[in-house]
Amino acid sequence: MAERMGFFTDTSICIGCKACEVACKEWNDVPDDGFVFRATSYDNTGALGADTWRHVAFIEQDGRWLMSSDVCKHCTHAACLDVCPTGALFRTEFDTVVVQSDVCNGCGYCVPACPYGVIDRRERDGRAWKCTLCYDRLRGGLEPACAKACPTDSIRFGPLDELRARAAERVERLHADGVTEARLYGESPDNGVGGTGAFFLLLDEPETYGLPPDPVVTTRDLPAMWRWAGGAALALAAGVAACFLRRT
Amino acid sequence: MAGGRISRWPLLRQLRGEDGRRDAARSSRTDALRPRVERADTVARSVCPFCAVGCGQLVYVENGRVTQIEGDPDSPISRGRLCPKGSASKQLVTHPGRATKVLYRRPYGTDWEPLDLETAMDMIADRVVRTRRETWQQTFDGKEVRRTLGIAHLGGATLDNEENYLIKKLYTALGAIQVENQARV
Amino acid sequence: MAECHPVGFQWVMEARLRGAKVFHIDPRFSRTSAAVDRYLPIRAGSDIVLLGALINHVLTHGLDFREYVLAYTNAATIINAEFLDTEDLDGLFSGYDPETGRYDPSSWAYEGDVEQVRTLSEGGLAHAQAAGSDSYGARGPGASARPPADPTLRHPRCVYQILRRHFSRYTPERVEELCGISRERFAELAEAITASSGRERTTAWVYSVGWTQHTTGVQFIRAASILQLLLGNMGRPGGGILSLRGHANIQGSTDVPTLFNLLPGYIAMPNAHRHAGLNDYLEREGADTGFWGNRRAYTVSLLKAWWGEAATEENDFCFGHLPRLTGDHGHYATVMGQIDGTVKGYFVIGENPAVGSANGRAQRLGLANLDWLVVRDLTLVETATFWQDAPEIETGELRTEEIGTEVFFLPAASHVEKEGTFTNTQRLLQWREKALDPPGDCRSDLWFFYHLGRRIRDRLTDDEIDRPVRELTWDYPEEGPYRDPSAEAVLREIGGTGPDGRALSHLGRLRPDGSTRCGCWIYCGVYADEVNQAARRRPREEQSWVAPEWGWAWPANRRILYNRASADPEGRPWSERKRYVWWDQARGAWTGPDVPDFEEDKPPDYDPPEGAKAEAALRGTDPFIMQSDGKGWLYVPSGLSDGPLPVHYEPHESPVRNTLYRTQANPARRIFHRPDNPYNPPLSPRFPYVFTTSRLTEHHTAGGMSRTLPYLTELQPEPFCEVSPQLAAEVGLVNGGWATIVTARAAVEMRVLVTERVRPLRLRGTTVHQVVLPYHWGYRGLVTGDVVNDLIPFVLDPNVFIQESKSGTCDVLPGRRPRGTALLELIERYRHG
Amino acid sequence: MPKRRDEMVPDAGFRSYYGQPVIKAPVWHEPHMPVYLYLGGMSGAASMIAAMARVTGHDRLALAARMAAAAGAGVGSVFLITELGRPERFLNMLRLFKPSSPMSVGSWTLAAHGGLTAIGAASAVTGVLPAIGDAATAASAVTGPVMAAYTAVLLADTAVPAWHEAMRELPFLFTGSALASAGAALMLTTPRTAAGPARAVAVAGAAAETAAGMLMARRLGLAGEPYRLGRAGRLMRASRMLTLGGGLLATMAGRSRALTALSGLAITAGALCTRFGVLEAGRASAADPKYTVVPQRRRVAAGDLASVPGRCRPATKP
Repeated sequence: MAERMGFFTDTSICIGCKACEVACKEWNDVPDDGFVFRATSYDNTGALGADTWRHVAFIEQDGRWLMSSDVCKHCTHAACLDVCPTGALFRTEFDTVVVQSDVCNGCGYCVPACPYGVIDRRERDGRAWKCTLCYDRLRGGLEPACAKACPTDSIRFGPLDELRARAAERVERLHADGVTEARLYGESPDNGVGGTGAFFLLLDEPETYGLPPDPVVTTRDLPAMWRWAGGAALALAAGVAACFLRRT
Repeated sequence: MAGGRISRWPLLRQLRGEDGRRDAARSSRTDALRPRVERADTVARSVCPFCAVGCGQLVYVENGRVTQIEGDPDSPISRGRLCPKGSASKQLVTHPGRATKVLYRRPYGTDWEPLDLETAMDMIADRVVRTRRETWQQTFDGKEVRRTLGIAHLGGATLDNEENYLIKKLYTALGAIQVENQARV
Repeated sequence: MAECHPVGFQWVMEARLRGAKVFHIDPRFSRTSAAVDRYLPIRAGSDIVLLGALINHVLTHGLDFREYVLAYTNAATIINAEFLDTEDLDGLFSGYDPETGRYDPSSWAYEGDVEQVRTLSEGGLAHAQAAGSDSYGARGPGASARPPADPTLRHPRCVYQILRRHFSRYTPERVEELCGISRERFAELAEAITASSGRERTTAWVYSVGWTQHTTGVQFIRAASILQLLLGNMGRPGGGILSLRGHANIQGSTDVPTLFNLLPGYIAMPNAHRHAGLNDYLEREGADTGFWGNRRAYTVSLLKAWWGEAATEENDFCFGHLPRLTGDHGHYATVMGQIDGTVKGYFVIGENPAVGSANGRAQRLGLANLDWLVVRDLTLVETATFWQDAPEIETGELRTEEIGTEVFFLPAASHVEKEGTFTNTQRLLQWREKALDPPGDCRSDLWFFYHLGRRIRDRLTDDEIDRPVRELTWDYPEEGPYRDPSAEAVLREIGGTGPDGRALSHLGRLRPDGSTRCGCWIYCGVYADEVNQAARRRPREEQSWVAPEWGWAWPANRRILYNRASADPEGRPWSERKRYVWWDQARGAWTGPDVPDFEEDKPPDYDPPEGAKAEAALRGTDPFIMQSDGKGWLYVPSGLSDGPLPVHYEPHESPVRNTLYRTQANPARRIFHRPDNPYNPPLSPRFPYVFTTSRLTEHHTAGGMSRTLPYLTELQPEPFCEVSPQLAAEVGLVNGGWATIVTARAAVEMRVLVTERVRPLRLRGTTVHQVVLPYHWGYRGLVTGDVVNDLIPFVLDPNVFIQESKSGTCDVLPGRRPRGTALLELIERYRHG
Repeated sequence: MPKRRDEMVPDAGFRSYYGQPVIKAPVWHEPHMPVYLYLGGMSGAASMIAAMARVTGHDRLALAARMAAAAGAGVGSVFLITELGRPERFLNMLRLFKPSSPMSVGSWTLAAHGGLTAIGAASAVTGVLPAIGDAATAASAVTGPVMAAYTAVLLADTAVPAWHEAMRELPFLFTGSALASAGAALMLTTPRTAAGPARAVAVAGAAAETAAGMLMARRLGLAGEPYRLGRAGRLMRASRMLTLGGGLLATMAGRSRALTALSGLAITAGALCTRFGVLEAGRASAADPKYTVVPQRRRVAAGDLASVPGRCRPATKP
């Protein structure tokens, strides 16, 4: 099995050009996301979804203009993959999380399961879509299209361990330069999704970028859920029995 | 083979010990997945047609169709990277809105008409020759000028040097001096 | 740069990571501003105040790189006593004729040159008539190679002292007052650029059309040149003034020009009033010293390339076949000619003036008055369909059935469907391989003009006027199913051939006797050794950081121009950090990672003999080899139409009074008072706001190659204006709503983006609001919108005839614009108050 | 006219990204998904009733319950399949068995339950192989409660705060609702004399549903807000009134066919409102970023960050 591969997106050097969005679409043949002027700075694609697998957020605040290219996090504990009933979503030899479009039947369960709001169902197609970390390219030894195109190398692709080391250095450097607000997001293996395969260097709180501050893989609580449900099922059985036994 | 297909049923593979979230879930299409650029018949080394940075592009062609355009990592200018416009180059050359047929609008016409390319070329040549003769200036203000102000040209700046060269050469020989391009704009 | 040249910007980001400090000076807070150390908002059109103040700062604090300045610039040169500065004439230089609005530049000459200039330039007026400044004739008769000089720099008429006086009024206070940049911020900038200049460090300036599209555009760049020369930043790695050009081959389009005033290689088109025969032309078009002194070789080789055997010594090498100019025949003059009926036929090739050119209404009225129009493009652009859907159809000014223009639309081949070279913004020629044949009727422009030429030649008569076309060399090998002419054969002709018919290796081989042929002398050697040098693609890892074997740069594959200046006068690198090209005493040659932009074996101590010509007349310490004196020109004695030094003038349309001089706007700017080109009055309360046009990363110029593509359109789907919250409050604009922008030319509507990135500028006592208008949309495409260029008038820089797009005045109204005749009434009201 | 900065960007109490949701709202459509929830629950409870009725000799009721269970499972499957983006691929649900996916567990359960109830119903109608029919019905007494309860896990096992946080009460709300639905359906389809136990089931279910709903609203706090506001709030309130009213009416209907029918219809409508309301609350909960961000931010502020104890990371080496 290959090494775990991932993305480190350093938003402190993102220039918001959106090459990642376009390169992704060209390679993966993703349809356009509609032509809507949103009046939200320079962001007119809004959010990640079935038709936008890389999304550049623009945040204007107090003399700064933050830009950040968001993408599927390829979680260690991926809720979408856990809940997928068909096995369309699976974990690859690169430890990335990919939807097999030839398997997906569009049940839609992965959509609300994702704590980051990444995966979505393309309604005119019926299936769920998201970033594959260019699985086909990886199998040919190529880097993902977005990382390759990125003019400033804000999007870095590589073995996750190397990326984590590089990210730690980068944060240290920024802190030394007085950019104390720099922080990593998602890289910790101890977080609620067991660490993400695509992680970020942010310059503000995650929610400013539309990211959840402390996401949890919903299936963490699955045993508890089944226990409560089991209780309820037994209660149902008991209730029915009681109704009959009372009468007879 | 039906037997093979049944034995590939992920549930059975699960029972054989494969991980239901990993290998057991894989389809045969997934197993066969490769980057499509590997199937390309030819790869042309090109240059991005948008701005003047001059980023290197690799153009992959398979069965007579462009299947991918991406950055050329060998380029000392761009190191394989492209901006959003450069990244949209495949769409630029393959999108359905591209015009591929000659169109003709006759004077006072209200709609386009189809026209054969050869005929169009002859008609244009006729008009150049006629207008040039009709508007020829041998002298101006007492000075010999040998020119026509009746024919003008405006070119974009995405034309090749070789094209610009023939354009300037032909017009200058014809005496057409109002030859301009985007650099003035 | 991040906004419009993102991939080039990777090097700026990398420099920043290595400790470079980056400033961004722009009226508009763009993506570039977000990625630099310091963003300085500036009022559009006030750049000379800032640059002048930086020059003043350098001069008054003695921060210039004195050794460089003394050796490599004309700082010590003495100017003749007739010259009067704007200091003396309150905003005018000597030689101004208020009647014609033109300068006679002869009084600007070096000491001792005045008489010669006067004889050869006929007062310089004819030169000024034809955008002479971007041809080598820019220098007019040039200047002496060894003018009188005072190396102590104390002579009151030496350039250094003139500069000191001229720029003394450009102070930080004026910067605050006219640019809107505070004194603290100015001090920070001044400190940074001077600290990062000298032996060990260099500073680079980067500009785009934000500097060129002004009525003082050329002087903006001149001001930067003065600053960079004073700081010793020219000809050195990490220095220079880099123009970032916006189109894949816009550099090539001026090198191999489709421009009215130029022949290939910046050779001037002959002018009927100034030039009789070839000798007269060559005598008047420049000095005999410096590399332009070889212009006979360049010109004759061009004429031989075009007319081959027909061009002989006896017939002036067919110099008489060249048509003659009699003034401005530029793009805007052409459009006015269309409206006035003199221009009958128009070829528009990969261009879209109906959307992309200033005063779009005039452009379209011009198109509607043609006999015939040929449009070639990838898609049906607005210029091809104006007769169907121009805004003037909606207002009733034009009716389809009444437009007599015959229109031919021919689909073009894309960049992957043909081969050829682009010249990038660094003068680098890169050959594109052809990937596949074009679809349907699509053909390359090479195919089109070659076959059009063939057909025209088939229709020729024996008439004398047909002789230049008849005798033209027009026989290129044909290839492929469509009989494409060989692009490599054309490139080989451009690169030049010698007496033996073999490709020339170097421009030094060009001869004035007709034995060599060369279509563009600066490209000479691009086919050296019969190899397409532009097609070289040695991977970057396999060669030095200068990468000399990737493509081919003109001239002679030199990557940094004037790189002799990267060494000190003795030929030693200024510092180890900044070594680039230096004199190798042992080899007796210049060496370094780049090709020396100098005669390879000319030693630093070379002193020209009396009467030497061309490059031989320049010393071994003269790095600026295209100049007649080999010096970097702090002061331009001849060649410019609006003065030897930069002066701040307000834009033609400005809400601000010029407080530096009584002269409000550039006195030599080109204005056209015509009903189809009305101007907003200066300082008019009817047009209280400043607008500047801009581009977005997601789109390309007038949008023909971007708003037709879903992947780019979705990223920026509608035209919008950027306004500050303060202006939004003042006018009543709502984020996401609509605004109407009005000038005397047009009223256009766009969506509103209220953003704090746009900041009102506090000038002394007043506030100036700026509106930023990306201009990529038109009335066709996947999304449509009003044409921003409709707002802009014809008003031009007097040197290069480029329009003032980057600074105009307007009014802003909330909501959408009226439709139909109501729109015309609204504009009419604004025109007449 | 908005002029101030805070009017340009929607205010959400924290710096959200233009007020946009952090998570995706469920894409499931109406009426497919809520109707399936209703039918599946009803079928599950009905199969239990069928088994009990058979055991206790309520044969008329048993017949009706078998029919209801089979119909609920059958029709519910149709709704479920048409809800799929690619209905023709519904069999892919049985590619794997994934314990981590409630929908996979549910699919296998539905497959088993649908089969068992169909056999039970077919046998009862045709009189063929009664022993097998009885066995199937008995077996469906095992699948039935799972059918009724698993859908609660289905919803709770998402990132939707209003669902996930309700993981304790949702199963009871759903099983209660299932009981009420089945009871009401059987009240409507069985002669009054034979429907006694059904009426009792309906009343008990209505009571359980109401109690679970109220408990949920009380405990959830902010996460429960979507159940109170907007369309979801209206649906949930309607559900409570209809269920409670229907339940009370059932106890008082006595011999009146009309009142019995009315009560059955009211309980059915109430159950449907619950299902529609829960889906709608989920959507509202996903649409407003505050439901996602505020609790997470509280955890961050308290230094009590989420983690995944006890779950091993996926192997990176063979």
